[in-house]
Amino acid sequence: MMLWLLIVLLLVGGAFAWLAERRDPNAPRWISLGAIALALFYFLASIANFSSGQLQLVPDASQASTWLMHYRVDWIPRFGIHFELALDGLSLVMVALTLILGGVAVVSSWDEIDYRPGFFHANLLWTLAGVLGVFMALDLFLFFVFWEVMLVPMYLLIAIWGHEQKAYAAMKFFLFTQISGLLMLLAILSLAYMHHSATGEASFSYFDLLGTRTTGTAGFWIMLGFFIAFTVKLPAFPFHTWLPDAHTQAPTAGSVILAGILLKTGAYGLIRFTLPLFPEQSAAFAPVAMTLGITGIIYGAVLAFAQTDFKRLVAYSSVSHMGFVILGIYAWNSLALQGAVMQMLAHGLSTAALFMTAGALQHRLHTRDMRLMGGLWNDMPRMAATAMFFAIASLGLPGMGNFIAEFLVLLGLFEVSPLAAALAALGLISAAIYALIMMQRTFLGSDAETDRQLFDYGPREMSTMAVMMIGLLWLGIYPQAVFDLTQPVLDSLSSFVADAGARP
Amino acid sequence: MATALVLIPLLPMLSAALLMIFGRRLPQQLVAIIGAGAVALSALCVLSIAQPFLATHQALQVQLWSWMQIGDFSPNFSFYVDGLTLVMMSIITGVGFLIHLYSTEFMQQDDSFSRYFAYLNLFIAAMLILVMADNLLLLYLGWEGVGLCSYLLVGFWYRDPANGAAARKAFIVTRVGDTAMALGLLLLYTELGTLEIQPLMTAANIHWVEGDGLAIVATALLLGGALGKSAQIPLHTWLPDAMAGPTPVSALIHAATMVTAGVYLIARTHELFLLAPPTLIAVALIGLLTALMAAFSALVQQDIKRILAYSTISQIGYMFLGLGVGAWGASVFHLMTHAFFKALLFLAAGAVIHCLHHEHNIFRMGGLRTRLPVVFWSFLIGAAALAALPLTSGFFSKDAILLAAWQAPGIGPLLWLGGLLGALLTAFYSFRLVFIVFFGELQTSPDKQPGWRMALPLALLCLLSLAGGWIGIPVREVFPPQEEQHAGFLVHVISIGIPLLGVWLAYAVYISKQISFQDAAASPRGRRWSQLWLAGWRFDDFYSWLLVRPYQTIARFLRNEPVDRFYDFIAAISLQFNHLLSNLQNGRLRWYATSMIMGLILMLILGMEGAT
Amino acid sequence: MMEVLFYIAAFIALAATVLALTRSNAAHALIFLIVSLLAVAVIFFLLGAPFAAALEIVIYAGAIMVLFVFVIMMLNLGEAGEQREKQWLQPRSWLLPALLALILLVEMVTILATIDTQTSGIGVSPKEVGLQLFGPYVLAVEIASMLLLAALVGAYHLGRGFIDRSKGKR
Amino acid sequence: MAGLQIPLDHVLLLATLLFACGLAGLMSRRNIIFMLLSLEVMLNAAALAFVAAGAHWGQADGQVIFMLILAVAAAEVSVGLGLVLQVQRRLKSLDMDGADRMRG
Repeated sequence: MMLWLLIVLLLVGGAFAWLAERRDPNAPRWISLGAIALALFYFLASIANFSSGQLQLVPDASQASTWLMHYRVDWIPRFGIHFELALDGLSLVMVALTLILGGVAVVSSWDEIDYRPGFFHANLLWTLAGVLGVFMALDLFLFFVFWEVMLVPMYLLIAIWGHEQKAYAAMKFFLFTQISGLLMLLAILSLAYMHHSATGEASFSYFDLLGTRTTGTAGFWIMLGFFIAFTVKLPAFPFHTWLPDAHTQAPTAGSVILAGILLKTGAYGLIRFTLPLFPEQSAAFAPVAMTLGITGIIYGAVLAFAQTDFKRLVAYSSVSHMGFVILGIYAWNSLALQGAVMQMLAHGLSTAALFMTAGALQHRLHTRDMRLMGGLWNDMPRMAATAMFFAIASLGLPGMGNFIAEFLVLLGLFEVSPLAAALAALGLISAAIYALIMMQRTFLGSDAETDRQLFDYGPREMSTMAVMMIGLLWLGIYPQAVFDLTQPVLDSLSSFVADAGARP
Repeated sequence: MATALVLIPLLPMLSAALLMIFGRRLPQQLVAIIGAGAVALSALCVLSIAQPFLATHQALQVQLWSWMQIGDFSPNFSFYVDGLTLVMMSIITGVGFLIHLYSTEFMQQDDSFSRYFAYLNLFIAAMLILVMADNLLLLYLGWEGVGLCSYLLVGFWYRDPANGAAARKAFIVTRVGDTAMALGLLLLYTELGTLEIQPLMTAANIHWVEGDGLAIVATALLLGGALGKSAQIPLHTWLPDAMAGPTPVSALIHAATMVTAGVYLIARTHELFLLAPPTLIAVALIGLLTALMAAFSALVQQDIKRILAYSTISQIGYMFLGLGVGAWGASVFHLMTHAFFKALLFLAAGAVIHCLHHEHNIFRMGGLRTRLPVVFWSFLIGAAALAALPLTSGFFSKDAILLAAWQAPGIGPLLWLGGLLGALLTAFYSFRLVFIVFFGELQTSPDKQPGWRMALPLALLCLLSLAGGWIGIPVREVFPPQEEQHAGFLVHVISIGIPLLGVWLAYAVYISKQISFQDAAASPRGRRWSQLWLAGWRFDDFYSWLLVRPYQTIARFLRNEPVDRFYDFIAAISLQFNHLLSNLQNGRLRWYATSMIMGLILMLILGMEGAT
Repeated sequence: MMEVLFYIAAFIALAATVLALTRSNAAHALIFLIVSLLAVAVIFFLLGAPFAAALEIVIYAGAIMVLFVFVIMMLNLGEAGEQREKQWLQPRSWLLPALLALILLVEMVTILATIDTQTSGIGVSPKEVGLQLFGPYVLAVEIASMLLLAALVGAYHLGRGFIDRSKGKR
Repeated sequence: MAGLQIPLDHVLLLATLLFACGLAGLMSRRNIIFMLLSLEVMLNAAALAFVAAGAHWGQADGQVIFMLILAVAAAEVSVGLGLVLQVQRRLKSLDMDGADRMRG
């Protein structure tokens, strides 16, 4: 498969959507849906040829490779920069999630966006293209480029089509991610420089840099650069404050993509880059990272409970859930890592659905304030039932992906630190509190107003919701399909780290 | 047989899914048939399994698929059926079916009929998974699933925010216990390397000796889960509030099945608990304490369902007492009989409520003996069984528990005495209920009579409550053998006599008025105590003070994101800096000249520094 | 004898400059400035640069200052302007500049103090200047001419609107 | 003319004093005409220094630079006075503190 074609498909689709808006405001929607569907189809058709055991590429003969596909051409040979994309099980599931949620996002904003729909969808698709690039790039410079590519259209999505405080939220989002991105760039450059001084060879390639042993304080600072960049995106506790504003102010599709996919790039970066590149430093840093994770879990849950804005509540619940991801990653054993990956997928689906619900509510009620809601079950039973489903999914009810994720993280963590696991488990309780209070304030209770004319979900919304529900149930009841894909990758990563740990 | 086994939880599950998706478009009749029919079929499947099982006493195991497999962690979707499971399955599907049947009439007027049956079927499915699971993770799935259904059904009439609050309370309080239990699972897996129940027990016996610290911690954590689900001190506060749900729900979930899941869990993992004697003592003490505490609370309640709720807490306390003293079989037996008579009581109470325009206050009932004869006899039989009057089912099971307590080493007699006090109170409050509701003056007259769909379950449950004591439960293979119980004649007499004394006391107070508590109740101390009991020993206030209010305060304090103040601070500093710089750029030529000169001076100074 | 002339001229130059810059009436200030320039011309002469002295008088004191005179006349500021100038010349407004200038002065004098004191006064004839000017400095001359041309165009452009308006009053 | 005994540093001192006066004037006067006058004084002081230095070394360069300064001064004054006219026309005042529309 030509991996670049996926990205190009979305980029070109976005351009066409932009151009098409003059002819027919509906055309961009169909074009972007078509582009995503085409990419998804192409992707699935290509990976259908591979079973998870099949290997194509051996970057380092000493270790069995887990890469399924690989594409590499020179870009700036002078500095050893390549256009290098590759796909392994981990990237595969993330790419699949991206494409599915991309489609969901397009559908979710179908009748929400009236102003410049073409440009809107162009930005949407470009963000997705950037995210795909992030999930597949194996050249650190290219990775950084894609990292920025996904940022700018997202900024525009918030700044142009956002709600009341869009300028503030967009600026905050941009500053946080941009500054952290610059830190990462610095870290990448220093790493490449260290590699250069060690080997005399300029390279930004992941495989080359993997071999670079960074030591001492310099290595620690470089690691910290990566860590901050990724945890801002994730977001972890002290860096999360951009997220409630951005999520709340973004249009529905923006929130869906932001929560569903963009946050995962941070987690992906931690798994793919921070820990394998800096095993010793990360091991030393793990207690701090775990503390941040636990703080995030509890802090996010408490703040979610305190919110009156539906979208803010969901946003804080994301902070809480992403705490589990950090814990899973820094526990760094295969149970916890699988849990973290599963959390990425399950949280992507459940939170995207909740943001869609928020968008639908706002579309109908023109408010997100839960104090003005209540008793909506009566008016919109279908919406209420789906919201209930995703609320209980996000509080981690067994049988859905979120539970598998949280349980595995806790299980893996317990082996490392029982105390941390016990503290993180408090998140299960507080998750129940905010999820149920959210349902109570919106759909249950008595009617706040009686003269509402509300229309329930139609087939379009129900079918997207059904996709996500089935996805979550599938993840919860037969998660093995995902584990089979990601297991070899995570095994090789963790064995790499273990090797590095053994070699002082 | 494997097919039947799979069908048992699958049928209610499918029915639930069907009703959730299409329920609102189906006619009520069909919904009732699907909802109750699925459980009936499921019950038949249980029968079809029970028959060969009782012949061979061979535990069944069916593996559906591998749930996940990561390294050594490989829980399956698989079922394990032995005697204990079979008892539970029979109760769940049997009593469950009766309650479904009853509900078809009870809920007739409700416009969310199909939603009700969807939830109820989902509950049955989850509960079946809970008891049939062969590993603790699958058990946990069912465990949380029933919690969810309990939440959904308690808050079924969602328009009243109080119901929603009760439902949330039920879910969150049990979730606290569940989290402890989840930690227990983590500990068990980490230490013993498996979550399959049978291998786990074997591994525990290999790795741990009796009194092992880890065993104590693990069982304590599991006990946490059991306490939450079974509404024992300190996690019992949700159950009285959970009565906000429809009465058949209270009968099914909050009396017969779900709340006994804790008992099931401890019975299921009894080998672990045997390795941790301190936990067992805690189980017994908590059980006794809960039994007494709830019985006292039941004495003064006025809401008919709350009385029954407290009595449920109290009876489960007895089960815990039994578990704590190692009377596994007796506890499970009491679980079963309690399921019969408590379901009967709830259904009868539901019938009263149904026929009296949703009246809950017992002091506005009275004299219903003649107006609702079917209900009266049902209630009377249920109360007799609850009070453990001789020859009723409750008598056999409670007697077995008390005897086991008497024989327990160490604090046994003390537990026995406490249990007797509880029995006295139980007899008193249950007949207080009977006498107030069904005797005396007619307060509110019923406007309808229960139809056959309500009467039939009542009749069958009457039968079970009376004769249930003779059912032998096939748990001998499950639990370690216990020495035959020989207690003194006096002990037997006392345990027979105490409930009778309680009934007589209730009669004397409420019918013949020979004894009056008026003066005692009117005295300040009496009022204080009765207020305390009415408020359920003020556990709610305590938790509100200890947990709820601090949590809300913290949440309110944090609401506006204090972390953001830090970033605001950074932003303010750069803004201030910006103001400063833009003030420098004030457009005045003279100022520019002056600043140039200042720069020049500075440069000269630096230059001279450099020169010297 | 000549030295005395220098000190007298220096004193006049300094005094006239100070007076020029502290006047509130622009025309008066201009007169004082011309005096100062003439005094400097004398110093040039004394320093053996008669050509420079002549240029100082002709161009500086003559042409440039006349420009000022013209502009002052065109603006016709009158009594009100003078009052305002007095108002602006509060100590508050000149204290800081005076201080800064003083500091700079001290610095420059300190630097001067490091230079060896030598006598000056070797005459340089205009011919030498001319040879230099059109020899090594020819490029500078060209640049200066460009500058003057630019100034011419600029001054014309800037002044045109004013002239048009005051002429036509349309 | 030769044989004059004026110490170079005295001439330079005079130039410095004149320069400082001009500077003080530039900074303290708000009237643009006076600012231009101050500039002239400063230019003149610089020219004086050049000429003195040229005389000291017996080189013509000092005077050459003086002439260039003269040219610069002429250009500056012509443009500056043009600006004065514009300022007067637009602001009805010669107050440069009032002409602060380019503030940040």
